[in-house]
Amino acid sequence: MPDLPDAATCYELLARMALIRRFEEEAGRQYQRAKAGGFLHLAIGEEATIVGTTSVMRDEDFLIGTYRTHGHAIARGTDPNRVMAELFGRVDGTSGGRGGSMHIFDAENRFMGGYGIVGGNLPIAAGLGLASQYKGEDSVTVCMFGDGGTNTGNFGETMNLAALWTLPVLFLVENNLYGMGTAVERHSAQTDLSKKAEGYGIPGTRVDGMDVLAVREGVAEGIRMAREDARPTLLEAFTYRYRGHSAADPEVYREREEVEEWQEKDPIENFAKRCVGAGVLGEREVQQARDTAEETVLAAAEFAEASPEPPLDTMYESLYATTDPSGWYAVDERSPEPHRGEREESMPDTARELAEAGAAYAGRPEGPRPNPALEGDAREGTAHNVEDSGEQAVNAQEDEG
Amino acid sequence: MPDLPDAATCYELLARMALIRRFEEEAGRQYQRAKAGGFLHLAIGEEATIVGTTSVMRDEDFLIGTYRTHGHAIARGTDPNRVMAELFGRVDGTSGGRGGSMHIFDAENRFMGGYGIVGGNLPIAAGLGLASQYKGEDSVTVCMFGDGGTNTGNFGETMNLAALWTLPVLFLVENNLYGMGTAVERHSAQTDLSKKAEGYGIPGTRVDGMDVLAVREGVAEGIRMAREDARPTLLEAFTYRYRGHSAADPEVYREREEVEEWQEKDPIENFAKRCVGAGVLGEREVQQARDTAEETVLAAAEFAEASPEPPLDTMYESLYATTDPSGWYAVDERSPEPHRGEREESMPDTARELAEAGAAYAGRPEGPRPNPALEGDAREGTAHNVEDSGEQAVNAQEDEG
Amino acid sequence: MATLRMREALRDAMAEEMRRDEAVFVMGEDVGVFQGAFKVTEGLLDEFGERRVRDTPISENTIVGAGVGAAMAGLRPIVELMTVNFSLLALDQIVNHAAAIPYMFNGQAKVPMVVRMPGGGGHQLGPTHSHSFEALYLQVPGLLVACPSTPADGKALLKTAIRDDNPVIFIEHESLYGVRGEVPEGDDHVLRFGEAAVRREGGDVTIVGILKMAQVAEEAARTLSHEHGIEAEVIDPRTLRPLDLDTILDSVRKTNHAVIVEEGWPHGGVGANLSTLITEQAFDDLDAPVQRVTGADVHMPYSKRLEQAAIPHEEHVVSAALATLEGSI
Amino acid sequence: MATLRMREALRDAMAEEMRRDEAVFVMGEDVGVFQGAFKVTEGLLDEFGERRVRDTPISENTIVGAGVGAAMAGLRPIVELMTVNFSLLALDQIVNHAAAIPYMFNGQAKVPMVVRMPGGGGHQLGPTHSHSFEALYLQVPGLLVACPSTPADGKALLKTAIRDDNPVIFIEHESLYGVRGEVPEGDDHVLRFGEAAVRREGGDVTIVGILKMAQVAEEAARTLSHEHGIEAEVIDPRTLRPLDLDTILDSVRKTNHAVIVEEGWPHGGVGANLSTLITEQAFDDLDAPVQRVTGADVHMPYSKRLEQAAIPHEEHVVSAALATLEGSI
Ligand SMILES: Cc1ncc(C[n+]2csc(CCOP(=O)(O)OP(=O)(O)O)c2C)c(N)n1
Ligand SMILES: Cc1ncc(C[n+]2csc(CCOP(=O)(O)OP(=O)(O)O)c2C)c(N)n1
Ligand SMILES: [Mg+2]
Ligand SMILES: [Mg+2]
Repeated sequence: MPDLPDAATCYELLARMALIRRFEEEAGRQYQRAKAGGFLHLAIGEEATIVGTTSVMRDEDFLIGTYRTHGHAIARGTDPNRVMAELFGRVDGTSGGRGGSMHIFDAENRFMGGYGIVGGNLPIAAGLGLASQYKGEDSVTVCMFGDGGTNTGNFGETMNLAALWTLPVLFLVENNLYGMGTAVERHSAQTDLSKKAEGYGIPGTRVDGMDVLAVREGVAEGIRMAREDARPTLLEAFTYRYRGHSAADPEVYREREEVEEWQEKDPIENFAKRCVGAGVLGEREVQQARDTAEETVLAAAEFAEASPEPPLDTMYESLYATTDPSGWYAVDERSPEPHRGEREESMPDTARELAEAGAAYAGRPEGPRPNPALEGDAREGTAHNVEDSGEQAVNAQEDEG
Repeated sequence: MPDLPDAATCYELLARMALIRRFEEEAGRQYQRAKAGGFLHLAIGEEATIVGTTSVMRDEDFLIGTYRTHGHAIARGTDPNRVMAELFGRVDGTSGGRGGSMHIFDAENRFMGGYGIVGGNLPIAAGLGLASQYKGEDSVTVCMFGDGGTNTGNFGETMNLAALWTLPVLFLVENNLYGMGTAVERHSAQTDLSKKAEGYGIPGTRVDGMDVLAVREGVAEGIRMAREDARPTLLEAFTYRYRGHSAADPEVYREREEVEEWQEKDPIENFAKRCVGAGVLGEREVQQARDTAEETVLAAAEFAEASPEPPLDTMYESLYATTDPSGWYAVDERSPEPHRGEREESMPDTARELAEAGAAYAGRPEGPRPNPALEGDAREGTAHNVEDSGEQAVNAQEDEG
Repeated sequence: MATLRMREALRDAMAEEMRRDEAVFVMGEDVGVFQGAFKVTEGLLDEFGERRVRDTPISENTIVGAGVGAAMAGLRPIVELMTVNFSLLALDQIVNHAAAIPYMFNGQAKVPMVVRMPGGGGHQLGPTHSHSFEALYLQVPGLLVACPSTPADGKALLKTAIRDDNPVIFIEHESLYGVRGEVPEGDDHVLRFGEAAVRREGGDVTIVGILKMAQVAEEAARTLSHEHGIEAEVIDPRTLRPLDLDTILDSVRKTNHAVIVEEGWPHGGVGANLSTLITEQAFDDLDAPVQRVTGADVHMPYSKRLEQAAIPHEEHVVSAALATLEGSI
Repeated sequence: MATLRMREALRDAMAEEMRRDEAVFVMGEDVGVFQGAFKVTEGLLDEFGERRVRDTPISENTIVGAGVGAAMAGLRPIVELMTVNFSLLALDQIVNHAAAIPYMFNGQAKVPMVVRMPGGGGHQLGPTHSHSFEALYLQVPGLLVACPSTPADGKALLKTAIRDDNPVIFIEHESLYGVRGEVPEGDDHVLRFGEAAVRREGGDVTIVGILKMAQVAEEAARTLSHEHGIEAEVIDPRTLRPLDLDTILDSVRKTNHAVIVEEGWPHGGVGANLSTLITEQAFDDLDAPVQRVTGADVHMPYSKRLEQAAIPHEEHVVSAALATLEGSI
């Protein structure tokens, strides 16, 4: 077990983890209130892996992840207000409400997304690494992805390219034992995922992803190898998501006991205990970390609530970066507009009603949000999933149908 | 070095290799005569890998390969007449002239193609293996692909799936040291390709692909593991293509000396010498193998020449398998026919002229085929490649342009 | 007749065909233990076991490719891609393999495979998770393309697809899974591909809609009738390959006006294809150009207002119909 | 003016831009040592070295994705996919990443990448190697799509593409690489996207053709003039996104007849899209439905006769023009 660092560092690690935990809980609650829509993938339980990683990255390093990255952005320094506003789909969101939970992005803090396609971030990470190498900069890219992501074609292709070109990238598998409802041993023949890229010339190691210090150590070494030796490596962090895959997962694929077992390893509880036990932090400071998290997150929810919805006439903004000074049209605006909903005054009532109600209610704007069941993040009576936030819409229509 | 088998087997191995060699030479010649078109990828030099493999397969086993598989089909039992007719694009071709050199197929002999997309055959091999397993049949699939193919996303995905589902498939890398003009060490970080799937749980071994007996041994063991132990494995056979990647490759990426070095290892010469040296075959039998090959191949060229071109009104045949007895139209034939070339009488003159001349001459029907240079399979003055059989067309148009 | 949800109708289709034919099996991500991302495969694992209901790794190209190989060797795979969005990763196997193989091997091999996948927008899933790719798939020769809008059609078309010897792209709409409808009972109720459904008769304007937009078209027709005294004929082609152009043309010859509604992108969409076919075949019968209503030409925004503004609604269809009729009635 | 082949013009465009901007580099399969599968990158490795001319493994999705990442970090990659046929393997990175990223991250990231790839038929490359995918790419918002038919356009458009901050799909035609043409000299000759070229003026019928079919359209126009006394106006849109619809519409308003020629598949093709746009905008100016000439609705057969029969030729265009004019002249 790695030694505890100095008090300030311990506090910082604890505070970040607490903030992410609290942020995710609040995100789940706001999802239940239908303030956040779409899919909501929470990283509760995985905070040590996230914070351990970012805590040893430099400002100029790049971080890139998956669709479960509210915490990653926050750990990287993104304002929680803006992450929450993104979940609310508001103009002050990290992507102005365009991307949503799965597509968080923060160029300023070099959090390079947030990608909805499993494995889609791997080649992009190689490209970020290539850019650093090409420009002779010593920035490193950390690419985080799930156990399920190791089965994608991109995994093999990218491992080979990174090894061949000695790209300064650390690949980090957040092995939370499941890809959606499929346990690792049911989706990967090789269950020691750290070995999975060895055939491509990428050595791997494993760390306890529930121990923020172990993660720090492992990631620091991986970053060092990338930065100093130009050697890409693979790091597997064992972790666990306490919640379902996304907000409406009935979790038929795992036992209550397994979840409870892992809850004993709670990365925040245990780290706090250790810090206090070692006298590095006092109970008061632990409480302060929690209180600050609480305040920050409540403020974020308020901020998000107050942020306006994106105006309809911004529909086509940023679709193209028009650089030609004399300005031709990228979207041909002289073609008949077969879609007619981009002006406020012309937004049809149906659309307006559905939008007001939240997309999850498409079809039944007046209905109440079903009561939260299962740890407050799955919805009663759905017994449906996850990849199916449309479930509510669907249930609503059933009533009509 | 494995022991020599009985005389009949030795003769059979030798005769098959000689036949394939002679067939490929003739294919190259016919390509120069513009009888064969498109791309022509010859396997000259790789005969031991091909014949060693098929010689230990059962009739009910499946073989699947790449775009360099004239020899594979012949080794599997396909009539050389029909392979040559395919190269000529004639009705008696293995695919009725539809597929060409890259898409040879012979259902009867369980040669399952012939695929133009690098790596495209790997998942299909998994599916063939799955079918055997599903039906409880003990047939095995042998999937052959190039060193370059190990870099495709399909490679990783398929290795994992095969290992996970314990599919009865032997994956065989024909490592001829180059993917087109890119040497193995310039395209794969891991140059011991037999190890490349270890991370996925697929063990690998290497054999000398220039030694038909070594290949036999390696493949026999791989097939045994697939058949008896339901264990997919990876076998890497070192081999070499004496000709260019395809027929017009100037081979700027390798030295003459390297080619000559490998020519010393000629799989046919050396095997013949060994058989004669050991007294298993006589010089006369060796000559007989060559003579039979010569006859067979010349007959194949004649057969192909005599076979008719596919009639234009077969254009849409086999596009759909219509099983509905009352017969609806799969292609909507009531839509206006924006293309009007499917009836003999309506084939336009331009098309007719271009077709008569051979596609390689598109644009200059009257021009002569450039003289063969470089071992008779690259074309003078192209200094162009391979993926560019269009070069001639292009050169022709330059004259006009 | 039973009243079923779309997802149940689809599941029943699969279950019935699996009972009927041992060669039929299902594979895809989370189709088994998880019971399907959208619960369409619910219960299948229990009834048919792991051999015939196969959870796969996240490997889209290889899952489809394995389906191709299995189909070539005599099985009848139903491959579920979790959503149509991920099918881009499998497009090489779909186009260059599944669709091409029967033709390029001159009929020596068949690929009796169904690739099922849901798509469409409306649930704030954002840019990477809301695609409508019907227009992409209808382009490809060798494929059949089905896109049912009712549980009855869903069940019957899926049964046909499973029995068919061609590779079938079977596109479902995420918003339709919970929709209830009457479904004819009996194992042998199938529906021929290439037969459009006339959902509503009318003499003033022809409205063609697919998937969710078939419903939107019907709603628009009701509004047109109640509020504008206009009688629209509503047609759901149900399959885009083969396409029942005759039924559409017959209607247009009667109404002289047409509107096409789709959720996909405007450029090169289903609407553009249909509009062209109609215009080519019935130019002299058209009193006005065919009108299209499509999704906005953007990657679907997450914001619920932007998203709803990017998806066609009843009102869009009503105004398109009024626009095309302007001056004619 | 210099006389250059298309492949030389394209190479010069890359070389000039690489000299001008250190951020520009080329990567792809066999672009370096092998000098490019079609020799378009010939000489670049010698001049710019391995850092800027990068041979890659056969990993289409990852090559494009690495381009996306590099572009996001400030470089300007030119990714060569050996042929358009293999781009199906990279479609996820093209559509869900390159095209979507600027929009879904609200302009925080740009993807100034060019994906160059040749396509088309005519050289007996058979079913998997002869695709025309223009219609697939023009559908996708966020992409620009160029398809030059002359060396001058090739060079100027490629330079524009490299300087542009959007992801550009740059489709070349294998049969055009050797075609010679006059190319303006000077580093700064670029060509704005979205400006069609009127190749020939005429008042009787408008013929629109892209890539190789722009040439075929010109040949047809000559025949129409010589043999039928019909003067066709020939337009090459040069870019499909943005599309210069105005130039086409102006012409159609004058000629009242239009023919679109493309090599791709008929269903949902470039022609279907253009035909719809023209009909929607100029319905009252059309004396007859827009005619399309397209490739046959099959996977390209290898046989030279079948292949030639599956590709549009001058004669097809002439008869389509005559058909649309029937009774009008
Ligand atoms: C290419 C692709 N296929 C399928 C999906 C649907 N999907 C979303 S998350 C997920 C599971 C991923 O598991 P893992 O990589 O372990 O990450 P985790 O969710 O556990 O963090 C799947 C299958 C997707 N988004 N992209
Ligand atoms: C997916 C894909 N990318 C690129 C190509 C073009 N190509 C054809 S053969 C080839 C090299 C393949 O090398 P290897 O796998 O080693 O096989 P070999 O030709 O040496 O037998 C390439 C890049 C292709 N056909 N398919
Ligand atoms: Mg996981
Ligand atoms: Mg090779």
